[in-house]
Amino acid sequence: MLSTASIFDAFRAEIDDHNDRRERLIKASRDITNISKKTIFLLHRIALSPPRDGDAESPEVSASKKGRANLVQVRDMYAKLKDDIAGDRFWRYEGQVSPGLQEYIEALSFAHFLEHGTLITSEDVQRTLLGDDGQPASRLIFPLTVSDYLLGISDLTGELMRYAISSLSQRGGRTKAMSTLAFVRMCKGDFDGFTPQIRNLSKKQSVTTQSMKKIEDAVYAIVVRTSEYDLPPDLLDDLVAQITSG
Amino acid sequence: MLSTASIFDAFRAEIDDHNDRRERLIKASRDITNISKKTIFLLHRIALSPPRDGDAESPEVSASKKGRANLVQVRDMYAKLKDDIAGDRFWRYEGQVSPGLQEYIEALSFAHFLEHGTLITSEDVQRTLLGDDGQPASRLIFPLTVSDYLLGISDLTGELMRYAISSLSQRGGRTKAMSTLAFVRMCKGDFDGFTPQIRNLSKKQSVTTQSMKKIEDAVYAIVVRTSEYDLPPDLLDDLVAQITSG
Amino acid sequence: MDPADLELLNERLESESQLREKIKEQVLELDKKSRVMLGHLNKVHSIPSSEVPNLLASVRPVLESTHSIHQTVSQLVPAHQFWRWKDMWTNGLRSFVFVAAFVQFLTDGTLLSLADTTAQLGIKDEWKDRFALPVEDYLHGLITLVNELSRLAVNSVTLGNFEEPLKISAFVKDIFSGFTMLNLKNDLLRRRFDSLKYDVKKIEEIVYDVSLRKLAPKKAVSVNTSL
Amino acid sequence: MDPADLELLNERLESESQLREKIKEQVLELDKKSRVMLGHLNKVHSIPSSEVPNLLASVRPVLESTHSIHQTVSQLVPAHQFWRWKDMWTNGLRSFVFVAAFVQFLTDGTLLSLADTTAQLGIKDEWKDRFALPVEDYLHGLITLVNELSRLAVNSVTLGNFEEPLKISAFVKDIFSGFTMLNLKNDLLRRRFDSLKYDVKKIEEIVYDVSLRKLAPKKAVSVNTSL
Amino acid sequence: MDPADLELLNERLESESQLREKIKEQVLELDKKSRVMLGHLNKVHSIPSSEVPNLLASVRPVLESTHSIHQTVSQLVPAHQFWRWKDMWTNGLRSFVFVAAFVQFLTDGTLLSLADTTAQLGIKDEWKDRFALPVEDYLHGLITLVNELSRLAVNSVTLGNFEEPLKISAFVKDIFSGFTMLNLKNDLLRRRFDSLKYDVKKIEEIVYDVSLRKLAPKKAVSVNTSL
Amino acid sequence: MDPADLELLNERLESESQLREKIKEQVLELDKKSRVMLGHLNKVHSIPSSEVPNLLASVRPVLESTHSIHQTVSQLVPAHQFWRWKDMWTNGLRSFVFVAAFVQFLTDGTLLSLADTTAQLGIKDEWKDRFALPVEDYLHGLITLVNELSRLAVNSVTLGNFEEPLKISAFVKDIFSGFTMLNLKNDLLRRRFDSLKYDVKKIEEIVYDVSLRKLAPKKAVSVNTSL
Amino acid sequence: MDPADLELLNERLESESQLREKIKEQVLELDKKSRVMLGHLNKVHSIPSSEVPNLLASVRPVLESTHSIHQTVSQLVPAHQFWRWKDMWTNGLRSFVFVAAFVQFLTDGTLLSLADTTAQLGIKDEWKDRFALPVEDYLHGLITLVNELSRLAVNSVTLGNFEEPLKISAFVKDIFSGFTMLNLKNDLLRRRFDSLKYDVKKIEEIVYDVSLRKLAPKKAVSVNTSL
Amino acid sequence: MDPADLELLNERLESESQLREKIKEQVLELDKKSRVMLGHLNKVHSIPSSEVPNLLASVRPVLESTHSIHQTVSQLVPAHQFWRWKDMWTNGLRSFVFVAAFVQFLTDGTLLSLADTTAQLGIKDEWKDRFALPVEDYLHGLITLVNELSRLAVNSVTLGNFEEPLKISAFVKDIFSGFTMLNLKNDLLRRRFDSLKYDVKKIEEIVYDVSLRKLAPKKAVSVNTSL
Ligand SMILES: [Mn+2]
Ligand SMILES: [Mn+2]
Repeated sequence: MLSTASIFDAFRAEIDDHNDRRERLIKASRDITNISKKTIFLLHRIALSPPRDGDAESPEVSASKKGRANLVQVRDMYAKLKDDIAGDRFWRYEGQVSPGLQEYIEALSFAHFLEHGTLITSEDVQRTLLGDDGQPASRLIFPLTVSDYLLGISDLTGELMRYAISSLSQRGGRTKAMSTLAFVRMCKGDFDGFTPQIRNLSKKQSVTTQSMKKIEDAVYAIVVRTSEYDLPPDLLDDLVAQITSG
Repeated sequence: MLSTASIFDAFRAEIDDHNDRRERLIKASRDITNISKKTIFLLHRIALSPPRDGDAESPEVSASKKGRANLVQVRDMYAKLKDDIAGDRFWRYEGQVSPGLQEYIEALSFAHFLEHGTLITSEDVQRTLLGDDGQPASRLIFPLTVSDYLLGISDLTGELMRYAISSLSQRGGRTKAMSTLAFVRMCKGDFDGFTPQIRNLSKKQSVTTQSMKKIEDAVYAIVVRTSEYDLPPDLLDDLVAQITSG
Repeated sequence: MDPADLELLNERLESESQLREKIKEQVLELDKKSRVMLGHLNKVHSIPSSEVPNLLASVRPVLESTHSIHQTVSQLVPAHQFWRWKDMWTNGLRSFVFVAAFVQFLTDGTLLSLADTTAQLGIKDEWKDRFALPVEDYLHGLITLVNELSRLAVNSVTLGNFEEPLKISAFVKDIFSGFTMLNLKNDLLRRRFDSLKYDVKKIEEIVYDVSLRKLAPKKAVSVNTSL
Repeated sequence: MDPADLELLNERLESESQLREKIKEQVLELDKKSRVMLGHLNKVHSIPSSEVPNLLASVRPVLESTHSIHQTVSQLVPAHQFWRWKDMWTNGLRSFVFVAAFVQFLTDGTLLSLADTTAQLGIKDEWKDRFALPVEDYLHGLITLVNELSRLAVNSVTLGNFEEPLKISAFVKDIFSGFTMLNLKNDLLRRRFDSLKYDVKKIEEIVYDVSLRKLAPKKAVSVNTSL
Repeated sequence: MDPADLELLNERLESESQLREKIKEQVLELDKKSRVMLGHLNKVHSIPSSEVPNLLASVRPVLESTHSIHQTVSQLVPAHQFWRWKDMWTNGLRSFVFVAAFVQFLTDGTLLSLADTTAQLGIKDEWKDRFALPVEDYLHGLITLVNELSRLAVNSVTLGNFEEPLKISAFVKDIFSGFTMLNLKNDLLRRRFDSLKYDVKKIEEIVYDVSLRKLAPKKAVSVNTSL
Repeated sequence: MDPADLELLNERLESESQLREKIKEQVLELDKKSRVMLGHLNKVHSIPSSEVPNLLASVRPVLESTHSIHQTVSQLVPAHQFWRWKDMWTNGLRSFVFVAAFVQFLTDGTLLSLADTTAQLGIKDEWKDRFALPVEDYLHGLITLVNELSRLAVNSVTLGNFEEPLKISAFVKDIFSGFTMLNLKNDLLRRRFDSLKYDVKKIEEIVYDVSLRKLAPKKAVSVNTSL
Repeated sequence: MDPADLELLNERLESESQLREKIKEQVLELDKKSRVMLGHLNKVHSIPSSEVPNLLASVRPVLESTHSIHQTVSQLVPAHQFWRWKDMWTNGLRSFVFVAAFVQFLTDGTLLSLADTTAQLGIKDEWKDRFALPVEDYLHGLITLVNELSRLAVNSVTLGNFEEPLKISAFVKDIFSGFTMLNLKNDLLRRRFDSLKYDVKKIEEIVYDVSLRKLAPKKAVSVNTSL
Repeated sequence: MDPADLELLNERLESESQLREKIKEQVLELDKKSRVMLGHLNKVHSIPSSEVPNLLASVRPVLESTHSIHQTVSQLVPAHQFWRWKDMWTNGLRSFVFVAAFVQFLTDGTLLSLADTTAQLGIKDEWKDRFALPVEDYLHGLITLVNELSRLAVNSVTLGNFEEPLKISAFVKDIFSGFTMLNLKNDLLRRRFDSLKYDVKKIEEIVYDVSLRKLAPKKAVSVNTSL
């Protein structure tokens, strides 16, 4: 029969193992959050830069490409952590993994929006989290939960609000802002149905509502401004551009 | 003349540098906290183990030695971080460094108490934070602040309470508990004078007061128990030991 | 939102929500069994030791009847999702650990190991990514056991059984020293471990009272302490 | 507590506390100068542009008079302890950055660089571990400048100066695109940067109004936009 | 404890607990309907006014379908216990009030009275000790309506409808002055009423923008300003 | 807003507000009586048991004098609105339950049933939609009683009455096992029930102290332990 | 406790509690009057300027009727205890300051001084240790006035009165520059003063809108811009 | 703004701000003395009762030295403004009340009355509109005293003084029953009074321990229990 001491020695090893893994995942999650946040700034930066003549791609598309390239780092980090989050461990450490994962989804969905103007599907997000050979389900590093997907996407609306407001001072900004507004309204509407089932989503929905109202107010201001003149908005933009650029 | 873009590029580099350093220090602080916490458990474990015949040292002294040996890891970690916390950087990142540092001081002072029964001086703590050659001030990895010293020591009283209560079920536990009580009362009294100057100390002092009262209550219970018999306490202990050990 | 994706997400949430309801039903069953066993075992504080075997005989079948609930739950939980759902039954499971370990102690004075507890609760190793007994819950059950034993030490003296506290004392000290081996975070387990110290102290006081009044028969003591 | 240590700690705290009082005195001076300059500059919203040079002439000596306070503070702060004490004067320093940059803009329409701001505030590089102008505070000062310029764009139109908004627009867009280069945390600076977008938008609206009403003389515009 | 008494106590607790579950089910239904209607009505911010009648046509049947839920709840609640259980459905009921009042405003620009709201929600006077619409909840619904109308004023301008803000302004000012005559306690309702001031101010600013630029037909403006 | 409707709303709000004031007055009376009785009963901890009957004689009339307050409240509360207003007097009512049950225990050692408590407080069944004693409040009163009895067990030993703790122990264990059979929700009542364990344990320790020192008459102990 | 001492303590506590009730009654009166006057003045946003004198005529008697409440309160408050009780009526008093200053502005466009406000509210200097108007409350009233004037500037343009914003702009800028000279602590007053900047900015934008469109008579604009 | 009026406002604000600084200085002194005395009195828990008189002798002069601070404050505070400034020193004053009452109890076991406390703190009746000891603060000091005495009861037993708890018990019960007769509002004082029950219970348990084991001289016990 084992002594109590040796039995508890085994427990200690198991508890230490768990705590160490938890720490590793917390640190990795911070790193993933940082890479994702930097990517989001990068996306804003490139997408807002004036299109240069001769560029084959729009600033949005080239932002999206560079952003996605950046985010491959995150995938690699998850691949390296695979042992710590595989199988039933994912759910054990979900609380440690989620913050970084949601920030990653925010960045990824922003890149997707810039290129396609649509919402990235959960399947597409899951596809970025496959093992090296990019093969189906059996190669999942971990399964994407509905909750992480929706909460990550929820944060996207805040970035879109910033993007829309910043665009307004640019040529063609009104069109961009209107389509972004439509997108954010769609997010708000579609996500409302999920609020009872997803914890914390309703808090994020009220941030989304705020963002939506901010875009609405900004678009309103532009409409009011142009309504005073009897010319189509695009023509007005051109006129102003002519005058201010001498 | 530099373009705004290139000027802000430099700013970006500086801000990124700062954020990265901050992250490094937060992670290191978590590691230091973990090592210190584990050391505290180690100290309790060895100090409470029954003394074995033939051991030259008391359990307390051997706990202290092993604990201190463990804590050398922390010193090495600080030495490695030296560039990130040297000079005026220490104060810039104090908020990130303090949590780990205070936990380290808690562990170190516990080890010191077990060996010497006294409070480690701030100078002794500072001495453990010297560069490789162990030379004076010029070799400091960073200067120990009064606040970190006092707040770290403040947490010690909680561990001493646990130590005293656990000891009570052992032979000679009453004496240990009484001397620990005297020590905790001294801490409480001496630290009261510092509360106006040290932020958060008064919150910790109320935890210390709780710990002190817990030891007082436990010692009271023993005194009441032995008062019923007309024999000196030590003799009573011996009698009980004789009976229960068959 | 992509309509196909919207439907997919809704389906997943719907099935999770149904699963939750199904597990909840089992957990209510589980809690009922736990209340029944705790109700029975509470009597141990007021009956003479001679009646304890009968009491245990009434508890054991209930304990065994939990196996089928565990099995049902293990079939409900999808592969790898043990940690997702376990909060739902953690309280019940911890009290089963306590019951099993208490029954064992009252039967032969020994400590039920983690492996034996798992076996007694009918938890199969092959379910491990769907239903298992984690170390943490086992430890919680042991702490509840020590809490209860400090109460039993008091009441057994009241009932005139002066050997029991000595037996309890040796048993509890052994568990306590096991706990000192662990590196705990500042969590519930650590706080409950801190409270354990008071139980050990209380039991010591009873041993002290009993010993000094020379009420403990020499032999009983020596038999016990050899455990 | 070791009596020697107790005395040592007390001495250190005492001297820190005295130092705090001394710095506080300087900070009060600093805040007073800041209030005076802000009071003066507030008039820029209601005077014709011809009177601006006189206004600036009254602000510049006050700005220079801050040098000696900065010097005093730099001598009070112990080596390496810049970051320990800087919270005390951060607000004042940020408003000095704003004042210096506003004066520069009003003088020649250019952006005052970090290096030039440091120079204009009389902050010496050799004090760097005791008193310096961090990037963050410089950036805060610039954001305050943009806030103020959106107000100035409005009021200059009211005063019949239709060139000013165009000048301001080009200047502010340049600063704004600088800010987009930065990776900010979710802190005050990011929130203030978010608010900057609204200033840029407001100024755009004024440019729009003015342009479409063809109030801006062709030449003024072309001179300005070449900056 | 007397077994009969104990059984009585347990029966009462048990039946309350079952009742709670049954009401909860209905409340989930109620919340679902509320979400559906809010989802529909949310489109009013992005469609031309010509499509509004169709939108309302899709909402009305859902609103009517709540009658049967209200009836079910009124049958579940034991006599006299309206105030015991009402917290469970208060949120849902308030949003129904909002929906009904919003539909009415969009239909003919009038304010739905308390009596008409009760009728539209199919709440029968004979249920009054089991299910009713308290004044407080009616008022909460109206405040939500005003919050929504300030958003609608913004978006209708964006959609090129410059008369809508004038209509909204008159309607909201009427509600606002009604509220100022009510003797509200210092509670949530009072705090939400205080927030109405911001909505009124925002709507006034929109009317200002429209009037200043002479965007709305003359007549609409004068009608409004005569209030 | 329609003036008639507005007036209606205001009348309702106004009359509710006046009703609240009137009930408040009665509640102040109720609290005063509660303070008086608690003050009297507090003396039970320091008087010999022979003086208890006199003490109870001074409490009973006060208890009876609450009938008229209950009647007044029952007349103030509008039909069906019991659950709307009851929070206002819940605290007072719970302490009356405690007083009635304590008096009963001190008189003959029995437990006052829910029906008897209702009768003793002069609460009429015919008021049930305006004023009643809900199960929950009765149970809260019993828990307060157990809290107080653990204190009485301590003090009766101090006063040399060694039988009282045995009597209390039997009584409290009976209540405790009654509570374990109730299906309590996760609310305040459940939390307070959890705290009962500490009182039971404390009382068991007192019985232990008394038994160990053979202070109680043999018979009393054996009666107790047979429970 | 010494019975005489106990009685003394209780008397003091009791009389304070009664005094509080009596003052509360007056404060309710005071709040009612405040609501009435705010209700009246709210109409200023929707009536032509020609009707303003009549509106003011309806407010003035209410304002005068507050004198007697102030007198009553001043008689209730014990000598020297002004600062003990003033929190109870601070909100009401501040809104009276606002009303008086608003009426004055609407009458002749001037700012009501502290002394004149005190006189208009019928507060006697001889009550100073029982009832007075502190500087702080006067300043709070002025800030509320500025908040309201930014709303009035918006609405007067809507009503076609383009001179009003210019008048308001000059008046508000004067108050604003007065506040900048005050040495305010870091409290609520300071925070509300910071918010004044937004009102000033808003008013400037209205003046901009009016100027840009050349809606105001030339003279009015130049008067304004010379400030 | 009228320059004279502005100057007046600023002067008043300025002088209040200076007064605050001056009072703050005195309060720091006051807190220092409070810390010194609490530090001394804390030793009472670890010294034999024979040394208590010496300890008290060291505290009394410090207590007397507070008179001059009180006098200084009473001269700083303007006539009638006691209630305006008292929050600044309330904490210090309450701990002085505690110190005075604790010294008195340790000296002769009696309770210091409100009048005697006022006298011992050197507070003159003629300052009453500038500096006084309100009932509330006296009562707070007494509650702190009871908190401390429950700790002293524990520690005096540890030091072998078994009579002290009996003395403390009688004293504390007297204060407790005094408090139950006071009409306290639902504020901090009421909440702290509720916490007194725990102290009373703890002291009762100590008296129980001592009585059960017959550790105190017979007479002491009977004196106590007759209360
Ligand atoms: Mn984001
Ligand atoms: Mn610790």
